[in-house]
Amino acid sequence: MKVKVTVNGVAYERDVEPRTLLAYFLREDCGLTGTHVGCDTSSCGCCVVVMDGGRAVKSCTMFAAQADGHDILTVEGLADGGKLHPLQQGFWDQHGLQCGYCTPGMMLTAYALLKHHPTPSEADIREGLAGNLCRCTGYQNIVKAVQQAARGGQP
Amino acid sequence: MDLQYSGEEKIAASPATVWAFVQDPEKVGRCLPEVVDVTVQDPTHVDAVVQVAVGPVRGRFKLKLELIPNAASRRIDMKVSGGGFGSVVDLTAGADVVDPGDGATLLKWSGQAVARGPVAAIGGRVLDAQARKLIEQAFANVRQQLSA
Amino acid sequence: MIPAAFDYLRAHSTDEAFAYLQQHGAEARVLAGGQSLIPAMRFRLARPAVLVDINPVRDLNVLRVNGGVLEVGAIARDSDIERAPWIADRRWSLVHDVSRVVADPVVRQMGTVVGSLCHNDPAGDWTATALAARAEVVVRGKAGTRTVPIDKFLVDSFTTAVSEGEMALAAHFPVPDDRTAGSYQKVERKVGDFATAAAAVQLSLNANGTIREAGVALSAAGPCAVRIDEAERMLAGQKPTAELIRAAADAASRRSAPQGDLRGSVEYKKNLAGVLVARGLRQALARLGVQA
Amino acid sequence: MSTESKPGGSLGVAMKRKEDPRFIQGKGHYVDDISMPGMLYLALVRSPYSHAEIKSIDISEAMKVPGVKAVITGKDLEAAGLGWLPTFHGLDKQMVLAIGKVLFQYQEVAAVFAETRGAAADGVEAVQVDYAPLPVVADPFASKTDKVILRPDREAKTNHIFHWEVGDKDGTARALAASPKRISQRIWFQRCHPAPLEPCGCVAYFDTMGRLQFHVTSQAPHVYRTALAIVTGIPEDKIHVMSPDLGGGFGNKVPIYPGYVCAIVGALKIGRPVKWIETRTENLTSTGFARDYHMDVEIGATPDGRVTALHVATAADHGAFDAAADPSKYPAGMFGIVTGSYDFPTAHAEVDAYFTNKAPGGIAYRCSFRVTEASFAIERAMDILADELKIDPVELRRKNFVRKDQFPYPSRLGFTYDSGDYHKTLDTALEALGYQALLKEQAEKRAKGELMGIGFSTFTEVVGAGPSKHFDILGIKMFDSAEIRIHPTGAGIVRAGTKSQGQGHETTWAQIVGEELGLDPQNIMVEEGDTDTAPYGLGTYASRSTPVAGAAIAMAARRVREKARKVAAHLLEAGEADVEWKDYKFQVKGVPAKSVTMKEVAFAAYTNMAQNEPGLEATYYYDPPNMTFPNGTYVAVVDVDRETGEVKVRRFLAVDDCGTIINPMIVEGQIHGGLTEGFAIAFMQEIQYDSEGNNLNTNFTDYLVPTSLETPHWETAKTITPSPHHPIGAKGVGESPNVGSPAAFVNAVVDALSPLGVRHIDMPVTRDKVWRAIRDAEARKT
Repeated sequence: MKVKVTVNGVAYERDVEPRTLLAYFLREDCGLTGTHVGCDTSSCGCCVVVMDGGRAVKSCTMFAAQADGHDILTVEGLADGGKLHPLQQGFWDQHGLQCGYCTPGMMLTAYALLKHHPTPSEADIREGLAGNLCRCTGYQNIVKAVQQAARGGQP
Repeated sequence: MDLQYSGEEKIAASPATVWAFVQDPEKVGRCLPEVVDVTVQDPTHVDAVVQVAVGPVRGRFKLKLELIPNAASRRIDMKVSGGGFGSVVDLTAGADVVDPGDGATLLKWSGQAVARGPVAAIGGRVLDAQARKLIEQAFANVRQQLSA
Repeated sequence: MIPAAFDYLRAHSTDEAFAYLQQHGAEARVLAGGQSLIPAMRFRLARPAVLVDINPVRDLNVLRVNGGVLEVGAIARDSDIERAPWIADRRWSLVHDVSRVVADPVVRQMGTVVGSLCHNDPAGDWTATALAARAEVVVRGKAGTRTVPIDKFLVDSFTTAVSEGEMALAAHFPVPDDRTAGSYQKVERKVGDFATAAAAVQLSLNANGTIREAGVALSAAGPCAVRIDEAERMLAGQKPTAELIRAAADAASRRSAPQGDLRGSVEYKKNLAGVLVARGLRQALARLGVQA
Repeated sequence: MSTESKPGGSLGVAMKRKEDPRFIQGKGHYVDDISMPGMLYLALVRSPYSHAEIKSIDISEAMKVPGVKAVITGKDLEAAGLGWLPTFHGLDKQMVLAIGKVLFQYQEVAAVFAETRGAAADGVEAVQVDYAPLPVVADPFASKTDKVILRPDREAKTNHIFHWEVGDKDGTARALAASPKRISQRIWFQRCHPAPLEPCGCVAYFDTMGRLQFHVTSQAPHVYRTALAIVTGIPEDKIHVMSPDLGGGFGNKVPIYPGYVCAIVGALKIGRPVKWIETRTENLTSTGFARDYHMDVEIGATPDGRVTALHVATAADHGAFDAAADPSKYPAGMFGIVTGSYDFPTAHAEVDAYFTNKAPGGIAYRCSFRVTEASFAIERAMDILADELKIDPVELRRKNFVRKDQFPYPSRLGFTYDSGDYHKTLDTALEALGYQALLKEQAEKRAKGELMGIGFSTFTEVVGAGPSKHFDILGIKMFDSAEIRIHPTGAGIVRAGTKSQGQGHETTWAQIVGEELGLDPQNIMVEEGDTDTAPYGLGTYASRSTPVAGAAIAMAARRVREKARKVAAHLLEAGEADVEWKDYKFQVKGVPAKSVTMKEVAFAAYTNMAQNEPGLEATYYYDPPNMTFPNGTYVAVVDVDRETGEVKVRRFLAVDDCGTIINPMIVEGQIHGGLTEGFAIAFMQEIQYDSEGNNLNTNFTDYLVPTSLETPHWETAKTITPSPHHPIGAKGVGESPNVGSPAAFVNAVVDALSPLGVRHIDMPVTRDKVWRAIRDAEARKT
């Protein structure tokens, strides 16, 4: 079936099987491999992208067909030209990543969180990120990264 | 993951009729709930396709049924195995054909399901409901077909 | 894992969705949030031949107080409730509590309340909440649209009053009066896990401080969420006291019939059911300014 | 701590990581990101039974599935001489695809190659396998009876794999018998799984030159190349292994898995690239698990708390094949570290390993080769001894610590601890914790019937495998290597034989070179994981990267410096002997003003080198003289909810001593990550099999990874006791937090419940276990 999705401002029109999951559509049909897949039970959140500007979704638990006509933001769309997004700067400054596999999903979940909750407390951030798993950092520096981004991006 | 059930059916037919019925692979195969196709392989083996519809679990599942009659004790044992995609469900059920002496028959049954593979891991709770329903409904269908 | 193949039908109106469902019957499943259905499809446990996507249906995306009920449309998301401006009002405290502990914060942005009720998982959070809040579900069938009280709607594990070819349109939560508060107490091994045990409680007080009406329900305590009638009867008309709370909690514990599994043994879960009902009652009363 | 990188003095700088820019912009390069024209997808048919004969495999239906190109089974591989592979340490062999029978649930049975992921999955479902179930052996104790022989293919017809022991058997038995006080406890370290967020996978294809191009999630790419050459017969020059960015490893990406071999065979047979990426369920159920050690621990002591003897007897569950990735002379890994930080007069440790109908493996999850099991056993047992003697567990530890003056300390079980100051690390922790105030608070709480616990773990680890006289894998000694080349403008590149999975080597290796050569680490590129370019190395696991490859980098840099000295002498018009390296530049002795920087020397090495050999590079293969012995004091403070059995970790303090620190920010990140794994193991994680051999924890719904909400806040601190034999005094730290923390968590819970008479709870410490321990204890009291 035909699917037309705007990803990071670019329109992608592809012919896919209905069963194509959005995560694989982004990775293989659009060539945007920044969105990762880490589990098969919608648990880990590596696949989170942001739909229509403010809704974080697990793209492994959604069919590409459902994204037809919608806007998707992936990690590749976070930076504005050469300038890093405050979240990207925060994760780098605060050592909020080690292997980098959960980082795209973590940043996009935080992106949606900050859209709805611009000045979150540590508890708000820990609760807001509880749908994203990380095996390397133990979350402490990720929380500091999101706090830095919420403060306007200064370390 | 194994799950046990038991029950009883009062059937308005003679024990001899019931005993003959439960040994017939075609007839027993037809008693499976939502059965879509029955293919008898030999006097004690029958393949059946059932339409499953419990919550998210939808679709057709192929089942292999083996009948093990024991004339001396008038007990019929059944082995039902089926599955797909690396999962296997083994149901064992048995029924005693009891003659209460009033011309009718009492079918005292018990069943056990053992699930293996992803279906056990994910569908554990779904499976319990479905396995119980499968066995209960099958014995109820035996009663219905014999009393009609 | 990749689901089995299926045909995808996109509905732009309720009528169109209903027509598809009538046409395909048992072969079809409604796709709203998909947060329980799609994982089951990825494991090929669920292999529907047809998916009817109702996300584009605008008039199902409704969340408003209307005629004495909170109308929650079929594609209103858990997170819509969690972020609703009116949710902080104590009358909605039960619904607010549950909207923050269902699944995880990302799944809640797609998962729907009506979808959760139709899925009717034995450990579902919205089903117990709907019982305690005495909600109803609007179902459209061949004979037209009917409203089904939640007690009648929940039939057995993963089975509800919605039969093949039919479709749930909305859930209606009666708007509680201003002497009402509730609490949702859930124990889970980690965020995103099914409940080990959970209790939904809602209390409405009379002017003199006695309990006008009580809603008490348990999740993960049987084939599906269960109302604890005995506890509700005990509480009704009474002045809330510590002994009354303990008695209601014990009634819940007795009624709880959980399965032993990785999350805990039967005896642990039965005891926990009582503990959570007691904590829920105490929190609801605290929210009403009553210490018991 | 300074965070600016600068030429020279880059050691100890909390420099921001050089590898982050690609990861934060979604430009990381992981195996699954690779796609090639004509690439096929491989999916594996797996057994739902844990022990069953394979009567038949019918692939006819599968071959009719649209998109399916080929299906291969064990028989096909056997015909190609690839039916069985030697396991890691070469003492057993493992089926690639099941032949004749399956030995664990989810074992690989057939390989389906198809045009798309969907078609591959459809193909897997269409393969009909007829199984005849066999009796199941579900644990080592059943296995020990040899009633059911699992591996008739082996010469010895028994399930017993090996007996290993170390120490003084008779002396220890005598000392235990003579000890006035004695405790003994069965401690089971449950089977768990490292579960890196990126599952394992590979892309294999043969290029036009007939070379195998093999992208794979490997922590030891060179070892893969050699092992594949030996096993497949493909000449080692015709194998190119590339391990790209890895999404975590934790030991899971050390073994060579059947999926890799099937991908290679498929690529060869079909002549198209093949991609295999496992699902989370396949990762948890079939790849390298960890632990599963049933340990019976006995300690003898004097009434006033002086330990006299230690005996540990272990039954180890190795699963269906002995694929534990230990160095070949160490079937029980470094379990001899079980005397820990304590000066035992005599000790004896023994391990008996058995086959069971479970997945193979055992060495993984930040374990330093069984150090996690040994450390948990001794730290848990010391608390039980303290309880028996009614002595404060802190005092019992302090009294028995190896003293600073005893280093290098010859342990009774065969190690020579390089350095340590255990009393200082402990005191640092007690002070930062406010231990006395906590004890006071605990007493007040206990009076009110509230359950508060304080748990200690004062562990000593052994890492940095290892000296060539003891350590090899497949015969290859466990050295590591570095090759440094400095370019004319003073930038440079260092290649190492290790492979980071998130530990930040692209930053820390550059910092070592920057420190040794007075160059800016920002301009030292680091490259690992490509066997065509990187010098031969044994890879990254068991906290060996810094102790072994880090040393190789320092030594290679010093070789570069010696070569540079010749060019500097020429520039300074001085004799070589009169030129010294001081304050990060070459100076004429006694005339500091007359000096040249390394940048200047580098340029001259290509432009004005006089009679010296042009260029500026060196390679070093470092054979460590000894292992390294990091230590730490960890303390957990918990509150227990009597009604729900929930344990809330209110505080956790980790004081680590890992010798010289290259980048404090990166070390702290390793500690946070390891503590979170220790927390998960202590309270949540287990790979459980029922009596039928069914795996009950096959995905992230039942194998629990803690989220940001459950994970405690971590307090960290450090003491620094450099390793005397390491070029920069570094000991390695990656595994310390996972080694040391589970005991602190469990000791804290048992401490909280000790007023009720509870003395031990096996991990994972679930709410159900805690609730029942409280209820049973109260029932005993009435």
